Parts: sequence; C-alpha cells; structure tokens
Amino acid sequence: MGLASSSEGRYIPPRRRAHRAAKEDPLNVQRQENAVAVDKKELLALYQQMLTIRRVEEASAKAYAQGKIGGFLHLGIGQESVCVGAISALNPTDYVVGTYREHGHYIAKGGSAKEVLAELYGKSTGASGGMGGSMHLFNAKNRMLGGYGIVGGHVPLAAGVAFASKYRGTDEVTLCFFGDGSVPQGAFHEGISIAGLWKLPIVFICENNQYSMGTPLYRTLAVADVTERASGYGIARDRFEGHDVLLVKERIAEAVERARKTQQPTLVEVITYRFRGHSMSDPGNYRTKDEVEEWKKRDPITVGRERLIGELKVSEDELISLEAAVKAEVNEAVRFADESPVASEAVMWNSVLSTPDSDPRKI
Amino acid sequence: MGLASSSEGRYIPPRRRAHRAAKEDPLNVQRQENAVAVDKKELLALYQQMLTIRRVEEASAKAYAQGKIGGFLHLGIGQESVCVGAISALNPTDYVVGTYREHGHYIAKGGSAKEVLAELYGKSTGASGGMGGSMHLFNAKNRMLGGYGIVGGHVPLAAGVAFASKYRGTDEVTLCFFGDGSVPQGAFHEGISIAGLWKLPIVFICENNQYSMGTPLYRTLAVADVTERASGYGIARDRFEGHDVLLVKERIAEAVERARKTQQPTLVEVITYRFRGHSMSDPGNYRTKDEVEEWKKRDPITVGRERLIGELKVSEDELISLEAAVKAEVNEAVRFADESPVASEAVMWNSVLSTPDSDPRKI
Amino acid sequence: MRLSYREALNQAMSEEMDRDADIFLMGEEVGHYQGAYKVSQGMLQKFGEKRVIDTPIAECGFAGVGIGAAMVGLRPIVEFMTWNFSLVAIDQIINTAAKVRLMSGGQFKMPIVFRGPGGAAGQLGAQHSQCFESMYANCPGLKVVMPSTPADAKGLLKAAIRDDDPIIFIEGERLYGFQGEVPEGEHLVPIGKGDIKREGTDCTIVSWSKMVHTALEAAEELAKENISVEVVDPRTIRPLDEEMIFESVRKTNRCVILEEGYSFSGIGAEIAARVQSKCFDDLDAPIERINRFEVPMPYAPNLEALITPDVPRIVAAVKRAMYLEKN
Amino acid sequence: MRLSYREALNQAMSEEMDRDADIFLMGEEVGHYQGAYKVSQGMLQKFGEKRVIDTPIAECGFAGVGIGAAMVGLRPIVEFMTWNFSLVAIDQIINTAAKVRLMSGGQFKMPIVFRGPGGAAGQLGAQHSQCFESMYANCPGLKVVMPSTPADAKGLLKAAIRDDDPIIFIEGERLYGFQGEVPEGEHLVPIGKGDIKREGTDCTIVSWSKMVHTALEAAEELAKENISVEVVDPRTIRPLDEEMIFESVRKTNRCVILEEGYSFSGIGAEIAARVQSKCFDDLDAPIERINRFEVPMPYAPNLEALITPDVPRIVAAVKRAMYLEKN
Ligand SMILES: Cc1ncc(C[n+]2csc(CCOP(=O)(O)OP(=O)(O)O)c2C)c(N)n1
Ligand SMILES: Cc1ncc(C[n+]2csc(CCOP(=O)(O)OP(=O)(O)O)c2C)c(N)n1
Ligand SMILES: [Mg+2]
Ligand SMILES: [Mg+2]
Repeated sequence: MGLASSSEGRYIPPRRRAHRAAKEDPLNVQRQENAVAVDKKELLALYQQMLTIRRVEEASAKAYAQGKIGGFLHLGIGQESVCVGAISALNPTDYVVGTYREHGHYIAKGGSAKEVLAELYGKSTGASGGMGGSMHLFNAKNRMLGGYGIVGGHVPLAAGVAFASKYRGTDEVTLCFFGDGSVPQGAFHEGISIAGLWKLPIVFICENNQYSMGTPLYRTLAVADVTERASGYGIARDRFEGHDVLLVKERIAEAVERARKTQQPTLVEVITYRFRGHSMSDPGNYRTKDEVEEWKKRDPITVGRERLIGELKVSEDELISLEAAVKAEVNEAVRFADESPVASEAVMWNSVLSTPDSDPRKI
Repeated sequence: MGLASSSEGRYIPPRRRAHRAAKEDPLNVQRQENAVAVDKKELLALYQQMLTIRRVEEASAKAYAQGKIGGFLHLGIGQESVCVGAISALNPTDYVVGTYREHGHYIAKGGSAKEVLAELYGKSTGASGGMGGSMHLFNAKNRMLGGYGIVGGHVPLAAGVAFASKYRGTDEVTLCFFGDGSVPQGAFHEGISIAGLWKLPIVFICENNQYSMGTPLYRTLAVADVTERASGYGIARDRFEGHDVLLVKERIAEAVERARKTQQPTLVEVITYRFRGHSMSDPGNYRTKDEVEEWKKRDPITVGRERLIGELKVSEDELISLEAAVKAEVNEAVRFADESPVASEAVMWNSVLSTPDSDPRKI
Repeated sequence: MRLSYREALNQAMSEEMDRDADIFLMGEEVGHYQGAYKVSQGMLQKFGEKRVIDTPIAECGFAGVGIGAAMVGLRPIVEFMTWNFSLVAIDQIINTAAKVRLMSGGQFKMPIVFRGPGGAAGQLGAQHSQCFESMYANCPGLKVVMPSTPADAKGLLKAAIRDDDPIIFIEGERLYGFQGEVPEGEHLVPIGKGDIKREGTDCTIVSWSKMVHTALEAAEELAKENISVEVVDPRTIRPLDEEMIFESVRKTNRCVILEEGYSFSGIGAEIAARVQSKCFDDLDAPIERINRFEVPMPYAPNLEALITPDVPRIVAAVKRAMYLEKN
Repeated sequence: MRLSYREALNQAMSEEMDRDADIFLMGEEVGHYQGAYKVSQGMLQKFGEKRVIDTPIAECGFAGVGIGAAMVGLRPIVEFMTWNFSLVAIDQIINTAAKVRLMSGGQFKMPIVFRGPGGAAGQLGAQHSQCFESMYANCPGLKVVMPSTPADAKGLLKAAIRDDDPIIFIEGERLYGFQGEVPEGEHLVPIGKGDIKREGTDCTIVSWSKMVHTALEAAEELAKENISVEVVDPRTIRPLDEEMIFESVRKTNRCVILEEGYSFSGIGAEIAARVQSKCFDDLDAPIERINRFEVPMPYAPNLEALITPDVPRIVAAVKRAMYLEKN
C-alpha cells in the first residue's frame, strides 16, 4: 500500500491494523519516492536551520561530557527535518508547543543558538533565564510556548492555546509536537478529543521515532499506525516519512491551512529516527548498529545537502561557506553560554508568583 | 445503514462521523427488527431479574424520598436489559466491574435485593456493610468487583482483573461497564489501550444512554459511534440497541467467547435510555417528554413481557404470580433493610488497613 | 444585600465577566444544565455558549485547555464538578499551571481559577467526600482560597479572577445554600488576608470554610460556660495570614485548629508547626488539632457523623487546652 | 554483605518473586531496558516477560491494572519511572487503591507496592525533582515508606511486598549508588518502625531518605563544636514511629526536622505538630523545620543548591534550637 495523496480519512483495511502486521512492516508506510518541487532559497534556509540545530546539539553533547551541562539532555539529532519543515509552514503569529526534546523546535520558531546553549548552561541569558533547562525552553516573543517533561501532558495545553485563538477569532494555528510514546497517555486522548469536538485550529504532530526510550513501538501500541486513531476523534489524518524537510513542510502546510481555514484539527504522524540514545545516559543498546546505519542513510541533513547539490546545483563552495558560518555561530554561542552570568536569584524569587512582595522562603 | 451482522471491524464512512450527522441521527444505529430466538425458561428468568431490579430501584426511590436513604442515588430504570442480558452470558467465575449506576449489575451477578437495599440504608447487612453505599456495591463471593464513582477510573482496574486471569491461565472473562460520558476520559483510553496491546480477556461495554448527566452525547463526543474508536486500539467492536434482553445476551456472549477463546477484547456499545434523571436530584429537564415517552415504548421490561405472552404463550396468570413474588421479595428486602442494625464501627476501623492493631484515630 | 453563598459566587463570576471579555467559565454541566450545584445559574443565558462552556468529562483535558488559554492571555475559570474529580487533572495543575511561570523564567503569567466544591456533603461515600486543600497547598506556585461566608465567597472569587496566578478555589459544598449579608457594589476581599469571625480571650480556634460555622457553634456553647473563644478564619490557605493567627494566640495563649480534612500533613499540621515556632513562649498548652478521623469516608450516616469533627469534639479540645478536661 | 541501595532493592524483589509466583513487576522500561535506573537489572532474564512487564507510558492505566490484579489476589509491584509521573496515576492510587478495602466493607485486600525514585537528582528541573511523600501520607488507606540505606531498602521492600495494604515506596534517586552493609540471608525491616541513625544528647534531628545522610554530615560538623546530635530516621512515614521521635526529643529537649520537600503541610509539619503536642513540657526551644525553599525547582545548579537543604542550614538550625545563634 502506498502513501495516499489525500490526507483525510483514508481507509486502511483491518488486517493492516493487527499487531502482527506491525511486526512485519513496523511502519506500514512506504518510502517517499517523488520528492516535492524545490525552491533553492527556501531549501537553503531550511538546510541552514537544520544544520544549526545539529551543531548546537553536538556542541551540547560535548559540553555535557565536559560537565558544563547537567540534568537530562535529550537530543533530536536525526529528526531535525520534522521540526524545521513543520514550523516553516507557520506564520510568525502561530504557536508551537513541544516536548522535552525541543531544542530544534525552539530554534525553528526563531530562537537563537545562544539562547539554547545558555539555557543548557544554566545561565541568566538562556531561553528561560536558566530556570527551565533543556526540557523547558520558552520564548514568549516568538510564541514558542515551551517544552514539557510529562509525556503527553502538554497536549491539552496546546489545545487550550488553539482554543484561545478561536475564542478571539484570530487566524492563529497551534502546532503540538509529541512522541510516539505519548499516544497511550490519557492526556493525549483528552486533549485530542476536545480539539476534535470543539474544532480547534491545531495540528497534532507525532514525531514517530519508533522508540519511547528503549521500547520499540510495537510493544507500546497495538496499532502501529498512530493516525488510525483520528477517525475516533473526528479529525483529519496524514502520515509520511519525514527525512525530506520540504515534504514535511508541504504536508504540514496542508494541515495548517485546514486548521486555519476550516478549524479542522489533523493528527499527523511523521516517521523519523533519532540517531542517539534517548538521553545522554542511554547508550541505545536496544537497537542494532545496522538499523541505525540504515536510517542514517536518510539523515535529513545529508538528504537536504544532496538535493541542494544534485537538483539545485548549489556549489560545494557555497555550502562549505554556509557550513562554516553555522559552525562559527555555534562556536560563538558556546562561548556566550560559557561566559554568561549564572541564573539570577532575583528572577527566581519573582517567578514563583506574580505577587511581587511574596518571599517564598517564608511561606 | 443497518446493523452489520458481523461484529468486527465494520467500516463506517467518514460522513457518518461528523458532528452534524450525529445531530440528525444521534445514534446512527437502526432499530433491531429481527429478535433472536427465544427460550421460555431463559427469558422468564431474565424477565424476573429485570423486574426485581426495577422494583428494588423503585423502592429505593421511595425510601430516598422518605429520607431513609441519603447521598447520591443513580437509578438504572430503563436500562435493566443491558446488565441482565450481558451478565447472563457469563460463567460464575467471570468478573464484573461497574460504575456508580450498578444496582442492577450487582443483582444480575447474583447479589440479593436485601443486600442492595440494606447497603442503601447504610446498614451492616448491606453489600458492603454500609461502608460503600449506592455507588460502591461489592460482592467478593460473586466476583462483583464493585461500583466506582470516578467516571472512567475503573476501566484500568477492570483491565487488571483480566490481566490476572491471563497471568494465571484461567478461562475467566471480565465485563467492564461504563457510560457514554466516560469515553473522553483518559483512564478509559489508557485501560483499553493496554487491554488491546496485551490481549486481555475482557469485554468493554458502553451503556450508551445518550446522556452524561444533562449533556447529550453530541456535545461530548465528536464521533457519535463510540465503537469507531476500537480500530485505534486494535480490538473488536459491536454496536446495537439494547432493549431486548436476549439480544444483549447473544451479542455479549459472542464478545465473551472471543475474549475467553482468543483473548481478544471487544468494545461493545449498547444503545439504551434511562427513564429517570441522572440521580435523585436531577429532574431531567434537558429532555423532552416526547423523547422519554418514545423510549418508554421500548421499556425492556415491557418488551420482555410482551414476548413472553406473544411469542411464548406464557399466561397472564403465570406472569402475575411471578410479579407478585418479585414484589413480595422486594417488600421483604425493604423491611430487612429498615430493621437491620446500622453499619458497624468495628468493621470500619478494620477496613482501613489490614494491620489489625492500627487505630486510625491516632494516626 | 442578603445572598446565598451560591448566589454570591454567581455574582462574582458574572460581574467579572461583564467587566472583562477575556474571562470565561468552563466545566461539566456549567451551561445548559445551569451547573451541577447551580452556581452558574443563568450564566449561559447571559454570556452565551462562547463564554459559558460545557465540557466533556475530561478534567485533565479541559484543565489543560484552561492552562493553555491562560498562557496566551485569557482568564479562564475552570469548574470541577467537585474537587474529588480534580485528581485526574492534578498533573496539569501541579506540573504545569504551578510551574510554567518559573520554568519560563517569568515570561508567562498563569491567570486561571480552578473552582468547585470540596469536602463532605452527606453520605457521598469515600470517593466523593474529600478535602484537597493540603495537597494543593503543599505546592508552591499555587494559591489556595477557601471562603466560609457569602461575602467572603464573592469578594475572594472576584479577587481570584483578577489575580495573575493559578488559584485553587475550594467552595464548601454544604455552604451553597448558606445565607449571609454581602456588601452592595464592588466588593473585593484581598487574597492572603484572614478575618476574625468572633472575638474572644480564652482560646483561639483556627478554622476555615464550612468548619468555621461549627467552630462558631462550639464557641456559643462554650460561652455558656463563660469560656470566651476567638474564631479566626484565614480564608486564604496559601498564602496564609499567619500574623493574624499569631496575634490571636498571643492574646489567648491557647490554640485549637479545626479542619475538616485529615490531620496527617494537613493544613492544621502546618498551622500548628508555625504557631509552636512563632508563639513558643506564648502558648500555655499544646496546640490541639481536630480533624476527620483517618478513615476513607464511610457511606453510613452513623459512621460519617462519627468521624467528622463536631461541636462536642471542639468543646472537649478547647477544655483540654484550658486544662479543664483530662486528655 | 556490601551492596548498593539499587542492588538491595533488586535483591528484595528477586527474593520475594522467587518465593511467591503471584508477585510480578510492571512499569516502563523495567524489562528489556533493565530499568531506567537499573533497579530491575537482570530480572527479565531471571523471571521472564510474564513477570517482568514493560508497559506503555500510561501510568494511570498500568497503576489501575496493578490495582485490579491485586484485588483478585496477585501481588503487583508497580514501578513509576519516577514519582513525578505518579501524578497522572494519583487518582487510581487515592480514589481506588486506598479506598477499596473500606468501600467494600473489608471484602478486598489491596496487596500492591508502588515504587520508584523520588526527590531531586541534580538539575532535572521543576517537573522532575518533586517530593510527594506528604501528598500520599495525607491519605488514609496508604502506607508510605522511604528507606535511607541499602539495608533498610532491602528489608522494607521485602516487608512492603508481603504487606496486604497499598504501599507508597519512595526511593532516593540520589541513593541508588550508595553502598552499605546488608545482613546476609532473609532480612526484613518492619513497616512502621524507625531507627536511630546516630545517638546524641543535645538536639534531635528527624530526617528520612537521602536527607538522613545530610543530617549525619551536619552532626559530624556539629560534633567538632561539641554539640551532640541524635539523628532519628522514621523510615516509614505513615504509619509514623512517633514514639521513637518523642523519646529522642524527651532526651535532647530540642528538635530539628530536615525534609527535602516543601514545608507547607509537609511531613515536617506533621511531625512538628505531634512533637509540640506530646512533648510540650520537654521542649526547650521551638521545633525547627528545614525544607526546600518554596520555589518550583529551577534548573540552574546555583539555584538548585540555593533552595535545597544543606549542612550549613542544618548547623544553623541546630544552633538556633540551642540558643547559640540568633534567628
Ligand atoms: C508521564 C511520564 N511518564 C514517563 C516519563 C519518562 N519518559 C520521558 S521520555 C519517555 C519516552 C517518550 O517516548 P516518545 O513519546 O516516543 O518520545 P521520544 O523520547 O521518542 O521523543 C519516558 C518514558 C515521563 N516524562 N512522563
Ligand atoms: C472524573 C469524574 N468527573 C465527573 C464526575 C461527575 N459525574 C458523575 S456521573 C457523570 C455523568 C456520567 O455519564 P455517563 O458516563 O454517560 O454515565 P451515566 O450516568 O449516563 O450512566 C458525571 C459528570 C465523576 N463522577 N467523575
Ligand atoms: Mg519516540
Ligand atoms: Mg450516559
């Protein structure tokens, strides 16, 4: 069965639903053969963004090893095309809500490498002033409404943001990202149920990297096709593999327009892969080297680069200078993070409650 | 679209899913025309059970008005065919888990009118020794595992009971009842997800009485057909109208056998109607008189009685004496409840924890 | 004007919604059904379906919807049919509502009120009779408000709706019909400010929500024996008006804390811990705590009565604090 | 034998599962991944997929599954990857596990252990650093256990698994690697029995879980100034071994309570309330509480350190209790 071109209400015969089918062909999604049309400037910009994210995360892994970053650190290396492609389909007034694996989303929504790295370093110049850390990157100005650490817990919140847009009659759309592991969570169900019932302008994007920590999808979900659930919620669905950033953009743009124009939510599943462990402490032994290597062949950055050279005739030189610029930016961001002042005690006291004079030490 | 005869994986086209469709034809289920074959002894027994439940609930309403019963009292008057028909498909070693509207289920699972009424009167002879009340009727011997008051909260618990049966390799099956209002709850989703994933021997029975308190189904669910959700959970489905107790028995028996033999759970939706308000304090003004009267024409007790007389040639006399016996039994149960000793303080102290010497007053 | 507690709450919401179009009410049965306890009676008719919103039974879902809407500037009032059902939404409240401001380094406010009835209301059994004030008060980033009278209910709810922080507003299910005088016109009661409900000199009783009325009854009883009791009502649990309590104890030198909920790590525990610390030399007797006995609420009326704090237990505790009765 | 806290827990579960086929372990990543914190290392290999069960990320779901299985006689051990994630399952624990026995009039037992790490563990931020002992301890029908050493961890977990009541077993995330002596052979520690971790005469410090070790450090520090501190560890929070605490306070006449979690209605509040009541005439100074400051946990290491109880704060509190330092 190939990818249907229409994204709505596609019927998948029952046998495809079975657990066994999921094991034989865990993803039940065909490779995307016909890539979408390419615009050079656009792809260059997206490529640069993906690369920046990749380099920021590589730098953060290094800093983590050096003990300059602590806590949990979840990298999205290998998945960059999903957040970059999806968020590029938005207007600046649209909203993004993410998980704890949201460095890329933060940058794609207009945040800087500096803000991300400074946050990871626990510095006052960080995205959240050092209060949030890797899992909780916020940028009010850019309408990046945070990363959240309770699996599935942010889905109702995202529906609430979309609710507010509808309440106010604006044309804003909310993108809510989550992992495949959050599908069995109650909050996922409640948030999507309400969005479907109230027809909220939102797109739910499952970044299906096929594992929740060490657990492969088929041990988490009876039905491998996440979007099979859409019909029960009365919402639209789409499903595709996500290593081509432009394809992601195109398909998400469809869902965004549906949300914007008809207030019909969509459940989108993007098949992707993380090249590293779940977090820095996970060596990822539950996957074979072969499996990882196989997916690395579809590294979104490699794919993007190849298309730039092959289809768009961008010169190797141009790319090398772009890559050098990204490297310099990230190096500078690392220096900035390192040299920034530590998180501020005063900001902390003022961030518990709005009441300015409460001293939380005394409560 | 008629009722499909097979219960599994029926495809319902997208247009039927829409909110608007739900409004035009809220149930999207045709009347059952061809009733199933009838066995006289069997139907007589089920009729007697339904009638006992009806009379017990009528007596409890009266006692409530007299101030002999307090708290919340949710009556299932009008829905008796669902619990009676479904539970009659079970072996005695099978389990039942219900909601707060579970007087009927308790009796259908072998409990007595006395135990129910004494519990409602808060007496030590009650089903739960007066500790539980109307919403929490338990009978360990009969494997009636209780009524629960948090909407949807008992669904995972029921999956756990089925899990235990599978763990032990017995052939027990669990029936889990819940209302249409619990479908948007996270616990509903999590319990069914796990049952589908682990293939637990359980049947989920949605008693769709078309209202959750004062809210009609179409304001709760984007997709009126509750069983549309089954495919996302990888489980079987069935859906029918439930005023004929024998039809309920037959259809649930199919699902029970599926669970017992193949460990495949089923999501069954039985369309039914409550003739009274949500609880004693609800006058039910959100429904028209006409609507209620229309449904009363399909009162399961009337339907059962008519079939006994019309198809099975049971004499009016035989029925009158059966009805008198039921009345006498319930009258006796009311007297028993009234005269029983109040709930026991000692039982209360011993029911907090197993540790016998803990005095909870002191903790 | 004389209002019921229920009407006072209704007025508070209606007045605020008149004032500010960003405020809306959301919850199960708040609209067409006019509220499970009729607190929102007439509001659907007045404000329409856009602002008085019936939700499915999905507390985690609609609490989260409220939180998201509050983050982007709306001011939701989220009704839990009762606080018992907030347990399925508590993750949203504690892990999100209470923490977004801090986690974002102060970038986002969280102007949301979660409200509904709490406590026992007569034979509702173990799952429907609970007190959650201490669970929520344990969590920084939340404010917890529990009015005992119609005037406080109105003034505090209005203040809560105007507050930029997440508020846990717990009403007394048994108080909805309680009548009382409410000031005419705009009436606000500041969050964090307690109230002395009866003045006295011999012993302080600290109590809140419906237990205030039981305390007042006990005070009346004790007055007959010439024991003068001061009943202080913090009204807001967190932040707690501890100064009012300390002042009273410094005057009476004795302190009884009357709480409907369980004692273990209850609000009474917190108050006792503070009073013993700040009034160490003022106390003439150990602080007494009166609570529901440590049993999940049984259904039977005799047992419900047995485990619930009542006037005789209060009278005995005050007398113990005055060394008029043995332990 | 010398074991890490992690190994002690693993032994406790393995020994009990060897003994009784009705016991099984269920949770996220407990099987194939060998446990997120490797507490269940090797158990899948030993007991197979039937008894060491990887679950989807559905805490409400699998907590409920455990509860249902316990009702019909199995003895589940349900692991929460951390207690922070128990908030999405707390309704199952409080409204069902804690209440079924009472609601059924004693017909059903609830032999289930909910376990996993609690507390902060270094820059995990606001949602992953929480202490839930006071929330759970507020609820009758539950027992709350918090071991501080490998020996206590093993003995208490074995006792918990054999107990017929629902147990909230909170491990110290920071203690997993902590090494200690554990008695050979069958080793059980009774639930509800505390332990004196260091004897002393001048001041009592009550503490539990990982804070016991901070208390011991502070005691060492204070010993240098000739101040003799007694460190008492209740080990079980509920039921609380209050007699052990009272006895110690009656000896030292001073009491400092050291708790990792928040103070407002915390465990420290409960202990302070009891001590002031039962040791009123024994106390020479107000009871001191040391807690995390009332802020959702910030990520930055400087701020995490600032709000977390540490040796200097304990030393100062003990000195205040001894009137050696001003407030
Ligand atoms: C409610 C909850 N349970 C457990 C966890 C621990 N946890 C964090 S991430 C994770 C796996 C999530 O997998 P998935 O949703 O697929 O996202 P991915 O990490 O693959 O991006 C788990 C179990 C959590 N954060 N929240
Ligand atoms: C989690 C939760 N939220 C709200 C309630 C209050 N409540 C009790 S019954 C009910 C309606 C349930 O409707 P439905 O599931 O259709 O069952 P029915 O009453 O029709 O049998 C509501 C809202 C509750 N008990 N639990
Ligand atoms: Mg994943
Ligand atoms: Mg219903």
